[in-house]
Amino acid sequence: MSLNPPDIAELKAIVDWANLTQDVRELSLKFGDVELYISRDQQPSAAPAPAPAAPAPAAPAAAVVATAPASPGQAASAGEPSSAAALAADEVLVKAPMVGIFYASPKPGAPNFVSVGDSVVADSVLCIVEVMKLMSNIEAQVEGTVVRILVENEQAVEFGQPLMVIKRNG
Amino acid sequence: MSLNPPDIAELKAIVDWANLTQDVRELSLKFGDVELYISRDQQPSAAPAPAPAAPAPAAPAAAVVATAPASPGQAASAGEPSSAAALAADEVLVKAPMVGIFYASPKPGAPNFVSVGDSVVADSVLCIVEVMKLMSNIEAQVEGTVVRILVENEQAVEFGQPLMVIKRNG
Amino acid sequence: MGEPLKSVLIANRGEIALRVIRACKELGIRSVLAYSEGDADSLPVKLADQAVCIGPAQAKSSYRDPRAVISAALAYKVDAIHPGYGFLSENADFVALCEKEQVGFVGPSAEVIRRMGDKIEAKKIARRAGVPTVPGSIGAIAEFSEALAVASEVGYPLLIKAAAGGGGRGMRVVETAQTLEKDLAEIMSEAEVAFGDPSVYIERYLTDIRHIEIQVISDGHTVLHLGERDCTAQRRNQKLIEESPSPVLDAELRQGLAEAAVALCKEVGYKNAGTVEFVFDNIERTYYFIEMNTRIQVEHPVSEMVSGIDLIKLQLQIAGGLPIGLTQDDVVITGHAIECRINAEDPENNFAPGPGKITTFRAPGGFGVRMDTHIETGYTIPPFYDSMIGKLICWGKDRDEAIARTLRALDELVVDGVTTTAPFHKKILQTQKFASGDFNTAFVAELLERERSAGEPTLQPSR
Amino acid sequence: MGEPLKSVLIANRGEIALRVIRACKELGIRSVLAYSEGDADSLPVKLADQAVCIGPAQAKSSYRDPRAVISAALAYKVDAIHPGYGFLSENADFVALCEKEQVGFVGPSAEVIRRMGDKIEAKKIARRAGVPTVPGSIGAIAEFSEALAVASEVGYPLLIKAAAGGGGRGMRVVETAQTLEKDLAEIMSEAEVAFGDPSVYIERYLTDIRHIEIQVISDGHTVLHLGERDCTAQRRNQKLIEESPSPVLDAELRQGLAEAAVALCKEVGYKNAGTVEFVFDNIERTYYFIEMNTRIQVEHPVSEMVSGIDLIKLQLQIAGGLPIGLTQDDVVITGHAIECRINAEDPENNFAPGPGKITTFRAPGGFGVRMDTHIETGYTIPPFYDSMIGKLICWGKDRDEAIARTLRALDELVVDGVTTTAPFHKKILQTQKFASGDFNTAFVAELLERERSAGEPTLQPSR
Repeated sequence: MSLNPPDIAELKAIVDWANLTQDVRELSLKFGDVELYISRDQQPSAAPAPAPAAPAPAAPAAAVVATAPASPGQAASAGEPSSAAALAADEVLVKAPMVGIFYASPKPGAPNFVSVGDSVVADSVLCIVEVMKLMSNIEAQVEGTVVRILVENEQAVEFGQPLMVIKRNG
Repeated sequence: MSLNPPDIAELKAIVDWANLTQDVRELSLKFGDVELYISRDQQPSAAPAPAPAAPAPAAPAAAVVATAPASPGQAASAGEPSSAAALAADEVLVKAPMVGIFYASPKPGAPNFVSVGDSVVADSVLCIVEVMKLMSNIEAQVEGTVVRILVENEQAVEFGQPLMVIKRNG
Repeated sequence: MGEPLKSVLIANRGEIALRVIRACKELGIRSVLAYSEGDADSLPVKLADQAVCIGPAQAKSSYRDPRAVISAALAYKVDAIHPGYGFLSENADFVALCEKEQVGFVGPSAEVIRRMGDKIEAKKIARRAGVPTVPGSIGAIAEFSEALAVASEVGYPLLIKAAAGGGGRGMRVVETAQTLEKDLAEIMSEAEVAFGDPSVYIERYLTDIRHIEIQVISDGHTVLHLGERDCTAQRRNQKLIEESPSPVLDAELRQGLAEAAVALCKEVGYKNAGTVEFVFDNIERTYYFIEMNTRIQVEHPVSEMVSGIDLIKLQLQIAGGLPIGLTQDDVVITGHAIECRINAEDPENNFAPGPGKITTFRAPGGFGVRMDTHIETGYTIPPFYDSMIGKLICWGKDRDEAIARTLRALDELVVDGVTTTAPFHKKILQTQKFASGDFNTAFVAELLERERSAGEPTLQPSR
Repeated sequence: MGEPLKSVLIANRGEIALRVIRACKELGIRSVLAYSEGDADSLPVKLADQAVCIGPAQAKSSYRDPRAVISAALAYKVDAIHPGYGFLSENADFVALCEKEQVGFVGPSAEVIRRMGDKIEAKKIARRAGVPTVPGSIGAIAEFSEALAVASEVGYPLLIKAAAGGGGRGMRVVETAQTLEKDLAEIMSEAEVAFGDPSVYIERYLTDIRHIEIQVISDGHTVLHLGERDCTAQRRNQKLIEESPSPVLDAELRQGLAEAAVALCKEVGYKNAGTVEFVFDNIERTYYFIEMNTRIQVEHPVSEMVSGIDLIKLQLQIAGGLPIGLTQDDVVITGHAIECRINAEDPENNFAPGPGKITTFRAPGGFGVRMDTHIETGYTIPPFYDSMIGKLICWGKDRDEAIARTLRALDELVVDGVTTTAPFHKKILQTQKFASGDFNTAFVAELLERERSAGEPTLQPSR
């Protein structure tokens, strides 16, 4: 754990992380004279809002706030690492609507519904989540390109878990 | 408990109170844009230092800091109420140097060593504190006038308990 | 199966989720907590080996959703589901689904849950097992002549209830034989008019009663009892204080109750921890079976404290198909235990629940004191679930010591930021009536009423 | 006296002060805490019925000052003083002063404390009571011929210690008879030169030993024992983990130890709770009396948890002149208990004590878990006193369950802001050697040494 003040990239990563998670509503971080405050709407939205706080340039010297760098890690859901991926402004997160098993393809051996780089439209099926043999198709809901797939085939996924990232067209 | 910002008299009373107690080293109080900070030396001194913080004029409106007004009361020693009396700048507190019994007079029926209004010099005996039949004379150590006697004859007193207030000549 | 469980999905929240996690840890079982979004910051989520979000805060889409729970169990590959109490713990359909999906369930079979959950069926089973039930009709009676015959046998005072009624509607107490025919005719015709069904239940009306229950545990072959719990201190049928042993039983009654409970379990082929509930008639000094709870109960620690037996561990052991490994002689009741259910409710305001943030929590401690709770400093009580924030259980060498210790522990307990029932528990425990042990289910209501009519504040201001 | 104490001055701090306050509250005794300025913000000050500052933080002018303590007792008019452990608890002069001032003392008489505090006198009393002591000389021997005769009787290996030496100086282990005369002559002449006194003590040198002690309680007439505690897991003669029962005793040895302890108490006319300490020779499977502690001990909860007997309450009862009211048959040892002393020390840094502010404290909870501690969130450990911040005591139906529960509880314990020995306790409890029960007093040192030589970090990073 670094005790130096965070640089601009680290602050950006924290903002991205806060955007990606579902359980962070507010985050405040003070590091010497660098202050970061993030507040989000209640509704977990797939479309990320622009980062509301622009970090000030890192100060040359700063009193160490010992707990600050640890906060994001502690606040993270105990259940599932939210992957290190940061979400850009035009990226949409696809989440599991129920706890179950993730399937990348319609049946074993068949090609995957989508791969990274594939273009999708709103009703493109991205994957299946199985709940007690009931197979639910998960659709893209936006038009764009699959940029990241965050889970493995046949992996257990919890309610709200990020499955894929889609970069919207436009 | 009042939720209005303190006025100048109340702030003064808090400073006085902090001066009177033995267990307050630092006290900080923020009430909207009124900020009060007091810091004292380690050595419990019978001679009060001038109040180190001059309170700013009370602001017209201020966010309520809910815990602030309660703080002085909570910080008070569990053992002994420090009496409501505030100490003026030229007043000296005489404290019990040991746990024991306070005697106002040299023996039962005899006149008290001192009464309120009496003038004392440095070696005037003010009272006796008895520890297991050993009678210790408590002397004034300053020249002045007895202005308050804070304990009753034959009362148990704990270590450091305020016994009398003497107003210094000058 | 016949081998220890290796992993368990805990489909519950709060203190009971924590209780099961602790038992799993001590047994080396992987604990997977199924939690809702409303509990993401809770202590059980922090302490479980793994935590899986199964749905939103609303219980019907998470803790009460059989598909969400079973899906989590299948996806995360656990050996069995521990349901705790409440939620799905006595839901026969859920258990049938577990059986269909071949997911283990820490509890009895769906069939046993269904049979014991049906009040009339349970009463029939009890009678077959030779267990006394409240004198009265077994089922609903639609014929006036039959109803008259049953009523005449039951004795006075008796209670007539419209079978299609409920919530206090269509009920009448009959004090003497003189008014029986008239009352019966009237209530049946009223029921016909109001509900389109004249059927009634008839049973002895008991006025001076205690609530006494027997803790049982069975592996399907060996049925043991862990003595009784006395839950007479209730408010509006909600248990407030439970204790063991009961202050009113003698050895013979105690033995009779325990044997009745064991006979019932044997009759139905019971397997799991369970509670057989009785009313105890103070006047006749006799007892009647009321119902059976086919799950672990809130107040199980009371029996653990006097027996030294860890009921949750035994549940898990039995669910793995292992035998209990104890005989009735191994169960020795020592001393006395009292439990207070601490709720985030305001006794001054008709016990209105008050969720909120706990600014400071300090658990009481020391010898004989156990506080089962999921709260901690900084925890926000979510508004979605019940108001119980913990259980204080104190053991003493005898009832007097248990009461003194409970009072001492209640004094130490600090829950700042929300209003709790802790001061109300102190009030009850300090009454001469509670100390004497001589009270009935009306005691708490009478205490509240006396204070109201005396114009006294219910409680002194206190933290 | 012969009537219950009404008020007690507690002349101690930390968890033991809180322990005594709790016992007083449960007995309806007014608790007056004598505290130093260093403890003004401590939990015992908050929880005592009354708190009296008796002096500055430095213990010699407060907790260790007989006049300050007795003066407080007289001024605040209490019936008796409870000394806790440490400080004035075994100070015969202090107790004599209490007797002179007619202030009650929760403990034995000054005379008994003085006699049992004198190692040679205590050994003589033990021999008179028929209690085995480590073979060797009773007192110092100045004559070479006498020393030679005693040494020849003691057996090998034996230890020669210069009477005027100490701290490891002037000691020699003699392995065989061949070198005895030479070693003895040398060490006596060295002692003559170094200390001006050739006198030596001679005793059997025991290498493979356990520390086992018997808890006793006596009202001056009835002497009871509460079984043994095994305190073999030590580091530099500091107890780390205590348990009861001992994993190595059979029924016969257990009975022998208990009877020896009771005989010793009867011989000296003991009154109060006390501990009779023995070394247990693993090789010969025999035991020798070492010393008696004439006070309550840190590890007393271990015996409370397996016996259900509240030792502090019994101390207070006896100090009021009341009889114990129990017989030996009433003392039933059930299950197994383990205590871990949690210190604010850094195991990675040679156990250096680290006072500081506790930013978060979370006590472990649940069935069978007791944490006796005065710490809380926001508490600052003062630098003036010892580093123990609490004791975790866990009960289980057997040793395996007690170990599993202790590990589970240690996992739950959170003490943020300071470094504690909790992870080190986990490490010890997880060793196969501790689980087997087959170890001796060198076990902890060997564990530390093995890790050092393997170049491993002593501990994984952990909270």
